[in-house]
Amino acid sequence: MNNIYTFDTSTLWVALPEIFLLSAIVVVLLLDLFLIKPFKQVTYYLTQLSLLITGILAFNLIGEPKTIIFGGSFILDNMASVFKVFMAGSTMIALVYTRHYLTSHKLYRGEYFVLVLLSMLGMMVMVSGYSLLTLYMGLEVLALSLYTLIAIARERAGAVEAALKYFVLGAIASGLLLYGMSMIYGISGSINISDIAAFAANASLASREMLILNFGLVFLVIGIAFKLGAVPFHMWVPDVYQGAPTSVTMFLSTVPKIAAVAMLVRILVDGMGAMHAYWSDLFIVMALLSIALGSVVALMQTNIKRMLAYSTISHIGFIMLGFVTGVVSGYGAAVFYVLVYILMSLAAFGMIILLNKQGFEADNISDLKGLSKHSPWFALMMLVIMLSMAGVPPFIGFYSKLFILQQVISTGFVTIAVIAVVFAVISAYYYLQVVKSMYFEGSDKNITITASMDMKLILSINAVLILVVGIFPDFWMKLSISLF
Amino acid sequence: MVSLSDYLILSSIIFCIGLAGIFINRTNIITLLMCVELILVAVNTNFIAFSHFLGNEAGQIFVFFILTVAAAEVAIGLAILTLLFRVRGSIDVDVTNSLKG
Amino acid sequence: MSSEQIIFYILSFWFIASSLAMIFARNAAKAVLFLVLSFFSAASIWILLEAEFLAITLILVYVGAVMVLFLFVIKMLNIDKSTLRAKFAGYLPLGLIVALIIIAEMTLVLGGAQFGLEVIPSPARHGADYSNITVLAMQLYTTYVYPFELAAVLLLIAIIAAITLVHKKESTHKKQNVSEQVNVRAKDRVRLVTITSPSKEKK
Amino acid sequence: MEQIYLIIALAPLVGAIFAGFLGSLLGKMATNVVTILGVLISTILSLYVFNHHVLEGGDVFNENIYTWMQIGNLNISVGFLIDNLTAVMLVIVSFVSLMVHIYTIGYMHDDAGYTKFFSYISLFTFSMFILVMSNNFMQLFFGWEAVGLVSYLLIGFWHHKESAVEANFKAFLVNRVGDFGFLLGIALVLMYFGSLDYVEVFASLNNVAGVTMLDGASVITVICILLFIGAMGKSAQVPLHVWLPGSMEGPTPISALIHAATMVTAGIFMVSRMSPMFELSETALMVVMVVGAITALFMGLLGIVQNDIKKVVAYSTLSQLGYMTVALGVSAYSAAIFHLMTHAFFKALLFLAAGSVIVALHHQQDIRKMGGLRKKMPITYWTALIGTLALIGFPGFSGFYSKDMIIEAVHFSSLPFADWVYVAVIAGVFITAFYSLRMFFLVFHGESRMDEHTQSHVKESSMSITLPLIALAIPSLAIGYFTIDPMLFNGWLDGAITITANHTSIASLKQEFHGAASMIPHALQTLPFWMMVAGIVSAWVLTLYRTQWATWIQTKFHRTNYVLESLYGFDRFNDIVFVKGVKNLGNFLWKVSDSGLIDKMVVNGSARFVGFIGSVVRPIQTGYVYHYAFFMIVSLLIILTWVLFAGERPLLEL
Amino acid sequence: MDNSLLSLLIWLPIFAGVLVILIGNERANTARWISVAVSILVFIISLSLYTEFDSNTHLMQFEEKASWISQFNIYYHLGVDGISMPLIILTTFSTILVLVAGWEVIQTRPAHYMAAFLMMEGLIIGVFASLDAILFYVFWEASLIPMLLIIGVWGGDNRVYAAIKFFLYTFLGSVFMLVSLIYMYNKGGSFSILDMHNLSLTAAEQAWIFWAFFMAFAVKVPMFPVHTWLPDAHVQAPTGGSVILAAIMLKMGGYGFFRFSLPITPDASYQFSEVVIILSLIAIVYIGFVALVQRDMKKLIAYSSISHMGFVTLGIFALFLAYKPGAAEAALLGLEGAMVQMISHGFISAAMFLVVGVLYDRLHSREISTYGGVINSMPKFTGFAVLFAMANAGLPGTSGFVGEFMVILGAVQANIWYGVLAGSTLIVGAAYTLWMVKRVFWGAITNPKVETLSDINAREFSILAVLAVAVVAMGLYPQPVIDVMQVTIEHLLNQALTSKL
Repeated sequence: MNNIYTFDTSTLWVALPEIFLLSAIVVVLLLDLFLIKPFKQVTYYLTQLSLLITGILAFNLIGEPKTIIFGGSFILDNMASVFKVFMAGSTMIALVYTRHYLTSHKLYRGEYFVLVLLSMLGMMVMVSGYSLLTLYMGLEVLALSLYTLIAIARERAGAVEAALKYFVLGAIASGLLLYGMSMIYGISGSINISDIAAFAANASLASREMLILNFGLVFLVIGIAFKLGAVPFHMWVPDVYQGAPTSVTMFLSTVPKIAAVAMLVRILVDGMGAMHAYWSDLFIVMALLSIALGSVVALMQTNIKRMLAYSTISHIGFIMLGFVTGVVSGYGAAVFYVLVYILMSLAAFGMIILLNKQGFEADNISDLKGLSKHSPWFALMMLVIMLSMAGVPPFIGFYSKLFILQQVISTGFVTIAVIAVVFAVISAYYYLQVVKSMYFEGSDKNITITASMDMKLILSINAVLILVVGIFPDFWMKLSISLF
Repeated sequence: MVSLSDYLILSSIIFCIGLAGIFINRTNIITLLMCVELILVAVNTNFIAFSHFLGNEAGQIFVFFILTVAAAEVAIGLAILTLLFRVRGSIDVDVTNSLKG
Repeated sequence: MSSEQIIFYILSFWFIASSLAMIFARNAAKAVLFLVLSFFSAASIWILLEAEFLAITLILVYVGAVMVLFLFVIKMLNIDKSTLRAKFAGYLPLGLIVALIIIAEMTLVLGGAQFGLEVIPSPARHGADYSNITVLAMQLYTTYVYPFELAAVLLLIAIIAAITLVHKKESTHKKQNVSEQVNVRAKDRVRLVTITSPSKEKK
Repeated sequence: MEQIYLIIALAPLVGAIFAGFLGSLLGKMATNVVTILGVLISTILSLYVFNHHVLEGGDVFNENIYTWMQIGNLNISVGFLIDNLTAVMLVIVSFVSLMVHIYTIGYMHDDAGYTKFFSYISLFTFSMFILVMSNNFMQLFFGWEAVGLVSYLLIGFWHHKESAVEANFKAFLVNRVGDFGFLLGIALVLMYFGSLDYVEVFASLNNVAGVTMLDGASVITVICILLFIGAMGKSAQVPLHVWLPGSMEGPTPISALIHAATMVTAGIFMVSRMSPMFELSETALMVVMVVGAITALFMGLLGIVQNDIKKVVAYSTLSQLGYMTVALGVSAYSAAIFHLMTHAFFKALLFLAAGSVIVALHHQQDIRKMGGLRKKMPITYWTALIGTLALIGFPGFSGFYSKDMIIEAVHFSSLPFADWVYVAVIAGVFITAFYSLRMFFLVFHGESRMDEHTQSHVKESSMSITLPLIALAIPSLAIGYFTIDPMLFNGWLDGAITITANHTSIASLKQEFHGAASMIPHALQTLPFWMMVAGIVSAWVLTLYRTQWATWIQTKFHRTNYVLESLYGFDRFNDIVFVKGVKNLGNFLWKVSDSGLIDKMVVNGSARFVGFIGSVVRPIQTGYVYHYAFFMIVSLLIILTWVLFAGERPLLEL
Repeated sequence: MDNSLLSLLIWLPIFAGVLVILIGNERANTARWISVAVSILVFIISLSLYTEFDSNTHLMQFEEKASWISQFNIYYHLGVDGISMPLIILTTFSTILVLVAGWEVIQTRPAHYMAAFLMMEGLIIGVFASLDAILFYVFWEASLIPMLLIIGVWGGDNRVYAAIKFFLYTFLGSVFMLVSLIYMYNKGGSFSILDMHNLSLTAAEQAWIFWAFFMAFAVKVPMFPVHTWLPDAHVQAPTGGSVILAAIMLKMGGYGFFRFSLPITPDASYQFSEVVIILSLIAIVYIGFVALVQRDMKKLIAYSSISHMGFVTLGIFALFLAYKPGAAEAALLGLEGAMVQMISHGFISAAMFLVVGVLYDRLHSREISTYGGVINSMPKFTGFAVLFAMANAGLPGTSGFVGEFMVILGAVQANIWYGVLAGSTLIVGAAYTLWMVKRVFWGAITNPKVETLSDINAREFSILAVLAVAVVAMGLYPQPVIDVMQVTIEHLLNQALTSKL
């Protein structure tokens, strides 16, 4: 019996990015304790360096054959590696914006960076998780770090309230997810995705196994939907986006979506792929509800963060549509959409941060008034971002929608595509509100941009990418499909 | 003999009590945290029952980790709660609705 | 009805009853104590299921540590005063209905047809030589070493979080900054201001 | 020859462009030299062409200049069809135009828009040439509208006058109503004949003759009536006549050239040109005849109550156009053209004479404030007398021959209602004589009713004004006598006009005709002559002999007078029905339908609806965490129930 | 010319636009000179499309093809035929006018203004030159962006409403087109427009696709009842914006019918042709009446644009009823009339909006009642105005006549009553145009400010003169324009008449 329980250290290199990151976290954490004030910036640079190296390590693993280690808990495949690279990259960009925010809001603390790294670790675990347990653990690592990050602006009632809501609802969602996992475990007898996949593939229709699998599936889908922020499990999204410090909102709205999608892929596609017909029905409903509610309610918002929250819900709906298709290229479309969404969302929140002044959140749409006069370049960038989010060509947001729609239509869901595009038009209205504020309305307030050069540079590159990738999207589309 | 079904139904009842507790309870947030604990215990019971009937320890291992996570969660939850008390002077659920719409 | 069943039903009753008592308790401290009672019942049921290690852990970790933490916070924040639930009655029936329907549906799914003894017979009891702890430990440090490490990370996060969020730094007391005092220069202390008299300016 | 035709058409255009763009730079002298030269060249060449075609019997010229448009097998070109009809028209147009050009030098001498005016009238001449020389419908329509444009510009020439601006707008619009029919007619021609070229259309008339459309209406009839609607607009037939009196707001030379001599006769010309087609439809001919008769009679009646010198002439123009139309209706196309020609001369003469008076009296146009001008303006007096006599058809004058022929042709017609029309045209003679002489007497005879200041300044107009008067008086006097024979009976227009055998008016006339000279004694025994005499006498009585009788008649027959003075209520009708009605309709469509229903309700309404949904959904996000939890759990319940019991594959059955 | 002529036409103005933005508003004059120079250069280059055009073939010319998004077989595929080539030249032509017209009028952010128009020029040329559906769609939508900003930034008081309405309206219309394009891609495996022409579709599919296209194109044209964005957009837009909107952007809708609806869904087009015709006739008549009572000059012209564009759709869809075997002339008259009408309307509406712009620049009012007797102080200008008004009223000898004439001739052959209703524009069109002319230009001066007006300067004169020449030349000799499109349209007619079922 003992020989079953083995731990083969020779395969550890597969988890090198995670191992490195964890070590780096410890180093950063300890170092930060001993840094005196003038050198506090070192934490930031060290964090960036850690992420960079993590990214490089992950990048090096691209192309490695699919490997499963740690007793089936950990998988290395192209999707995992590519996602990790993207997460590292996105987090780095996010941190560039974050630094500016933290200094201007007196939130600059070493723990912040440690927590970001920890959540990064959690996401990497999720991306590579191949058992229900690791996925859950990764999820919790991520979630607990995020709760803390949100509450880190502890003098702000809004932030604390947001953290609390996220925490309570997140805990419930975890509970539901776990309940589902227990059912899946109970019927299949395993918590490994590969075993579950095999079991689900063999379960016959209308059998007891099918019933329980489905029963568990409902809870799993809900847990995942919560993480994604899909309607009707979206309630936390607007409150948290609005309440959290902008830098955290930016982080929270971007990178974890990759992890959530990865978890979705691991559980539903890899594990329950055989039951696609069952969960895709749920996805259709939730996706359309998300698109609709996200578009319609966002119209009413005056707070740009809250508006972007609803817009995120709407985007999530599109991402879910990609999974409705049940074909590899559809999943690819969803992944492409996620990557595009992250690029846009980073830039959008980056713009909000850019406009921050000392201790003042420029998070009302009206705060953007007259931006095009004072800073035409960044107004143009924001225009690009907003129109891209609205799905107007030639920006990247259009291609992601195109890809999803093409897949949805090719699977025969023309009606769904039509509903989706109608709401896309409705959603264009609130993006235009931002454009309106920037371009069509004057302001006596003088908007001065105090951000540092690196922030401006990265933000510009970020926004320009939205256009450039929009003009040459081919590579990214192909890459997204190749992950499956 | 007690069937697996009995255990599962028991845990489902506890699970639902936990769920119901969350939304019928607005005295204070600490009760919400306790309800979450209840939910987790229900899930744990599920895992253990399955583990027992399947003769497979993975379920128990899972429970082990859930307990760990829950403990960590409680720590953070209570920390946030304390913060809330500091900024609001109360932890009534009813007053925490500055973010809405 | 076997003795096992009788024990199970009694424990279940206690479990459910104390859980209900917890959610209906008006006093937070009392709720915690009811939860402790629930945990005891749960632990007992787990022992019925031969998960001795986890049952003990539940008592030790939860009742011994987590619940005490709860009580501590309640007392610290002085929030055990029962607050009246203004709209309690309004939500109760709806909540109960929803909960009951979910229970009913779950019962339908999880009922005897799927998990009855005919479908899954009760496994044979382990012998006296069986060590639940050993078995779990063997797996924990081999197959599940990865989540185990993650559990460590998780606890680390909990520590960082608790400190970051709750720990107050400067606000409570003043302290000297020696290096600042040593490195101080005269011009840091005294600022010379040229004051132009208004009468001069007027000309 | 093609070059000659081109030069005829383009010479005035060159003049117009020159005057229009460079006139203000070069000054008045250069402007009128260039434009007059242009028209003079055209006139001379027209005479040459006339000689070539009409007198020497040259071949009909029909060639395209350039392809305007070629679609599939359909060719629409700009080209010339020069036959005798065209040649006659060319001469009339160019001659009158030349006269008016010369006259304008004096008449517009002090006007600020002197060069512009020359540019316009030259442009008009060009357009009229294009119209008459056209060999296809498209070009005809082009000329048709182009003369309309110039007419519009010239009526509103004194643009500071509100009434002038009102009149030109009205003129254009009413003409457009006619053009609407005309264009539809052209479209039908294309549809049924497959071509817009006259010759090709006429060649395939027989193929279309029996075809019907729209539940049995003959295609030819429909086309003819539609084309005639165009003619009604341009030639101011009732009820599309309302613009012509208003057009008198323009300077007098324009009234002479455009609104008397040439443009308004375009309709007559067009119907004559289309004679092969009209001949095939009795119905259409009858409509033409009746409309003409109504115009001739009732518009003449209106002339009686007018006091504006130009308005009187204008109504007489309407009436005379009615005569021509009647002639067309009874298939006496040549008589119509003949009357067109004589009318062009004497009516231009009358207008120019009126203009001469107006200038002399410092733009006083009210005949009640004139009188006794015979002595002071002898040339004007005598020429006006010639014009008036020609107009009323005094034997020997040109108008006599043409009008008499028309009356006789009606007499011989076998169309339904021809008897009534005959009565109408006879009555018309009396009326014409009456109002013409009334005006003549009031202006030139009797006591002067002018104020002192004006009276002292009245003198004969300058050379440039009197010269054209004289030049026009000569043909007014004599051209009828010399051309009646060749024009009506001896083949000047033969090649251009087709008359089917069953329409015998002209043939019967020919039998009756024994030379121009013999018509005069013969006329003395006919009713029209005595009607005319009666008209003259009554005019004399009422204006010179017993002026109080006129007042008595006015009060006694005040209702009739009211009807006449209100111009039969056409204007008021149009004002209420068309102007106000259309405005109300437009406002309704705009305010209620367009911006109310479509824009506010549907478009903005759907936007508001979305917003409304948003505002309804939004409060679900209450901010209370237990609501969120409740929402989640209810959603769980719904999903669970749906998955278990509903959906496509229910897992459990209750 | 080498093979990348079309690319040059598209990208030169776009990059020039970027350059002009970089030059910035501070160096406005440099920006102006560069913009105008580039636009003239682009126009000259575009003329070589005409000179080197082979009008004897319906095949695409000046083709360029390169793989773009291989995932969907999307190509960067450009080419022109007799339908798109004249529209491209119209675009390059109008842009010069607009840029020159905005020379001194636009004082706020002049460089951005110029840049927006340059970029829009490139994008619109892209629309007309695209042979790949997605490329087409990208240009189609992208061209909304500069227009959105032009209206929103440089527009009138209610510009925000108008700009957003414009954007959303057209955006809503076109997303359905996108769905149907994707549908056809999924069916045929190609986004090439030419492949779509040959794609066989069932009757039901055609009907859905037809209406999807219809949504996109009808909004753009705009057809009744989806026209209400136009008056708002036109009224609020700055002069240049109105000009481009009327002269070119509306044509994109008509072009869409030519390029997509007829060849791709011939049977559905046939089936629903009467519906479209009736909507067109409503546009012609109903909108004519609405135009009549407008008090705002721009709104009047905007409505008249709708009415005139009704002829385009009428001409296109009358073909099915007008066509008789062996005699294609009637159908061709309608189709080519529609094309001619589009080009002519491009000149005339541009001219009319510029005329209003000239007045607006001076008195800052678009209300008809503000004016009266303008001829007294601005005789030269009035000359142009009256000419363009006459062209707008469809006077023969101007380009306005040609298209209407052809379409009416075609429509009568489809159904006499169509012709009657369409022909009523002769009256109504003249009524609203000349009534406005009467109230604005003729008469005595009532508003003392009108007296102080100065006549058009050399810059304004030259713009209007160029347009006047174009309007008259095309009216007198339309054959060159028709020559270019003849073969293409005949081919299109065949496509439209060949059932796919």
